[in-house]
Amino acid sequence: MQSLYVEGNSVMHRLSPRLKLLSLTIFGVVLFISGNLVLLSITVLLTAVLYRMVGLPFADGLRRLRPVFLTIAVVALFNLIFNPWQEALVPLLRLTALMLLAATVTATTSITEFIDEVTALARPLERTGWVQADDIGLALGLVLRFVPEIVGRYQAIREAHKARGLKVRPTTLLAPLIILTLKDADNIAAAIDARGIRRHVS
Amino acid sequence: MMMSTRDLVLTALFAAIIVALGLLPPISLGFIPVQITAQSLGVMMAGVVLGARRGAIAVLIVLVLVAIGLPVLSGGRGGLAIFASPTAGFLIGWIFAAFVTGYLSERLVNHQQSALVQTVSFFLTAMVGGIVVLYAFGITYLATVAGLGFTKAFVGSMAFIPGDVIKAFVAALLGRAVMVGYPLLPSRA
Amino acid sequence: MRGIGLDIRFEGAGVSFGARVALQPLTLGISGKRIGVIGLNGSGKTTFARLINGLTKPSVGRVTVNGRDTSDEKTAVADVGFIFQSPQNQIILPIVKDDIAFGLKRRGFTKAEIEAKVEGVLARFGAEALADRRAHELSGGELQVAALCSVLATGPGILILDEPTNQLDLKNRALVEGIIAGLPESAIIITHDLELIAGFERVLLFHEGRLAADAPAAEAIARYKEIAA
Amino acid sequence: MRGIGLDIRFEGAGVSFGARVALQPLTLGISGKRIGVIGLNGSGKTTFARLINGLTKPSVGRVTVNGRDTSDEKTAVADVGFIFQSPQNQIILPIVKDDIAFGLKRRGFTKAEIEAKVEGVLARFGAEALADRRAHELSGGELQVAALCSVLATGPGILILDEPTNQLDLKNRALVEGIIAGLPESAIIITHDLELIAGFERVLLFHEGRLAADAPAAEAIARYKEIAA
Ligand SMILES: Nc1ncnc2c1ncn2[C@@H]1O[C@H](COP(=O)(O)OP(=O)(O)OP(=O)(O)O)[C@@H](O)[C@H]1O
Ligand SMILES: Nc1ncnc2c1ncn2[C@@H]1O[C@H](COP(=O)(O)OP(=O)(O)OP(=O)(O)O)[C@@H](O)[C@H]1O
Ligand SMILES: O=C(O)CCCC[C@@H]1SC[C@@H]2NC(=O)N[C@@H]21
Ligand SMILES: [Mg+2]
Ligand SMILES: [Mg+2]
Repeated sequence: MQSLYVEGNSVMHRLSPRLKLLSLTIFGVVLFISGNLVLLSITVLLTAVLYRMVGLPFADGLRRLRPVFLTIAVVALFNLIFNPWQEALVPLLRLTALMLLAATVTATTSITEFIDEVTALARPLERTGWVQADDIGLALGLVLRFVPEIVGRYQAIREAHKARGLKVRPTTLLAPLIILTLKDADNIAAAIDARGIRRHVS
Repeated sequence: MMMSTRDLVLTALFAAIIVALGLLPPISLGFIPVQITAQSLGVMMAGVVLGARRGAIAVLIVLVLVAIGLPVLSGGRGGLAIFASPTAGFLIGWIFAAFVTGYLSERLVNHQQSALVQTVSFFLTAMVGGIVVLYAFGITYLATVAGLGFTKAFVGSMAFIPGDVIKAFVAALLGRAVMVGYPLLPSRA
Repeated sequence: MRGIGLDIRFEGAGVSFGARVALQPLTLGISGKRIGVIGLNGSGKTTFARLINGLTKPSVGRVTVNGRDTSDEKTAVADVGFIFQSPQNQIILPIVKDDIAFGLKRRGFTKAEIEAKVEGVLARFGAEALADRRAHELSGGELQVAALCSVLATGPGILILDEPTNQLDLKNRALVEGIIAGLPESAIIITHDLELIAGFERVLLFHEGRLAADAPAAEAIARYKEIAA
Repeated sequence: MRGIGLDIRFEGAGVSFGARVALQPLTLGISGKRIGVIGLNGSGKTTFARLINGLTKPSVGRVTVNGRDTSDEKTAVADVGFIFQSPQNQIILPIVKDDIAFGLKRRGFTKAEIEAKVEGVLARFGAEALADRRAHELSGGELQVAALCSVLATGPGILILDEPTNQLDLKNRALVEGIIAGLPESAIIITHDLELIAGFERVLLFHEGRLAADAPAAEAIARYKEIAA
């Protein structure tokens, strides 16, 4: 699975992940305070410049934004039909600016940095006794490892249908897929415990 | 109430199932900026199979993967920018959808019931969690943050109902099959 | 058809996945009651077997079963029963007897006929006790038997078994060996367990996607040991 | 600790799951370099092994490793490395070298120390090429080696291998056999592949949850064959 991180050494790359995430959150809130069109336009321009600095080739940069931008644009079109144009433009500008800054943070922060950050954020929660911060990295790693395995098993079960001349239906396909996968979970959990990876949990 | 290793693995596995369902291409409706996706079936399944707490955590893991820039949503989408899209309300709602579906399943369904009662109950829980609760989040966000207004957001979202009813049905059959075939699942309250 | 087997022909049939050649083009006829298939991991054994029931289509050439091209079939060839390398992936429904019945339902039998067939095939292996068991609780040997029942219930003319003695103890291995010896159906057996095919008159040895030997067991096994050394 | 093994004692230790007795109470001391464990499917071999590292707690009696009761440990015993019956379930992270490093991170080593350890253990098996491979793409033999590396990296005093030659071809089987022979660590090997333990001085035979023999290989195997007949 290819992450959306882009290697580079821009200002945004060098900022600490914590600062970036914090700024993004504050930015998301502040954006909704003002409905001033000029102010919002300038914000979009600034975030666009920031996104350009990431170092993605222009076309790639656009291609990444397309799915999200399309949905934002569709909303704006709707608004345009039913509302005065100013009311359509405000959410368009807001969400576009947010999208640009978010995409910039994503492109300049590696998966490892993110996981370390999420782990650090969860560390204080350990005192509640509900989470173990290190489990976050473990859980994310497990997901990435399971996806290809589930896809492989899905194919195996499809073929089992075919080999027996049966039609492939979602229900008869999903049931064995989930049951077999759950069964694996027990073995994998035992393997994790056997390697003493989560020392302090019983 | 620290999670056991087994629970941790179960939630990760279901998160992986939701990600894998994203490999099916999404269908765009055109008239509403939200696509039809098989991943919301995974959300209902997580609730029905894992129950409230673990189901919600499985969905949360998927959203963390999105946030850290992995293309795990249908159509290979990901990254923080997703949370700026008009569909973000549905995404956040997924957590509560799985939780409510799971919560109701834990209370409504047990091993003593007949197959029909189990299946129908699972269907109802998936409808309440995966449709009523989920749409409340999705529509509110569309209406306010995306500025679409309640009426349009509501009417537009009705386009998903047929698909989502089918998903609830599939989730119900699955929940029942897992109950028969994998009784090792921890007993529910 | 039962007991006679089928007339299987490979006519220059080969398989590539992208740039990787899994099976070099091969011309070969298969008939007879017992055929063994051996070779290193990744040598092309499973690919060869999958061509026969049409699960994999040849990239070049063609494979026919009783004169019909397997590429023309929409689904797998009905006359060829296939036991997969991992039988746990093969059981589709959670309860054994439901799984056996499942393959029959779609073939238009009545309820009574299906019940009779399910009981019949279980009785054939003395495995009546498995009927109501949960598939995921079965031991390796029991799984293998359940998978065999599900496949044989539909009455295929030939059976392909991909590593049927995996993970089995001496007793279950002997059971499966006995089952194979007693099958009236023709069978193709892929295995790393060389004793299982030691007496066979015809054993195919694959090496790096090529048919490296087509000979009686002793000769093919000797060649295999050279290759593995 | 390495190369000496541990002092393992079973003191009337038995395991039941509900009404089903998986292992009858057993009193036994284990030391020495190589111990084989054989028996039918379901005879209690895996349960016996899981008692040693505390993955399963005894229902009666106790098991101690170097004098410490395994029931007191919150998680598995660190000094006991365990290779599971299905190695594909054992690799936890997607990339081999990350998986090996993972077990070390939580033990408080520095980044540099971890890197050195990962390289060291891969080099030990001449498996440097595996470092960057994706776990799900590995062949059976490679998986087995990767699982071994992950476990040995943490430096256990004794290693338990549950059916390590499953699904391997002659060549990969020889590889694993060679690795076992060369381990400086003590090892307990559970297997249906009797040749693998043929030379061992001590082999435990389980039957229906009971220790049926504790003898040199030839004797234990002979008893096993009687039981399986
Ligand atoms: N779907 C696929 N895509 C890409 N490569 C494949 C695919 N299926 C098989 N191969 C490759 O083709 C070659 C032959 O595979 P095959 O499964 O036939 O081997 P095998 O002899 O059955 O091995 P084993 O003893 O391990 O079961 C291998 O190199 C394998 O990696
Ligand atoms: N968690 C469990 N719950 C219920 N029964 C169990 C559990 N684990 C093992 N058993 C039962 O305990 C008995 C011994 O199992 P064990 O796994 O130790 O056998 P084994 O000798 O390793 O068999 P195999 O050769 O098939 O691996 C079996 O009857 C098994 O079904
Ligand atoms: O961005 C995404 O991929 C997720 C959007 C959420 C889609 C919602 S979930 C409920 C409803 N049913 C669907 O099929 N799609 C929407
Ligand atoms: Mg194969
Ligand atoms: Mg075992």
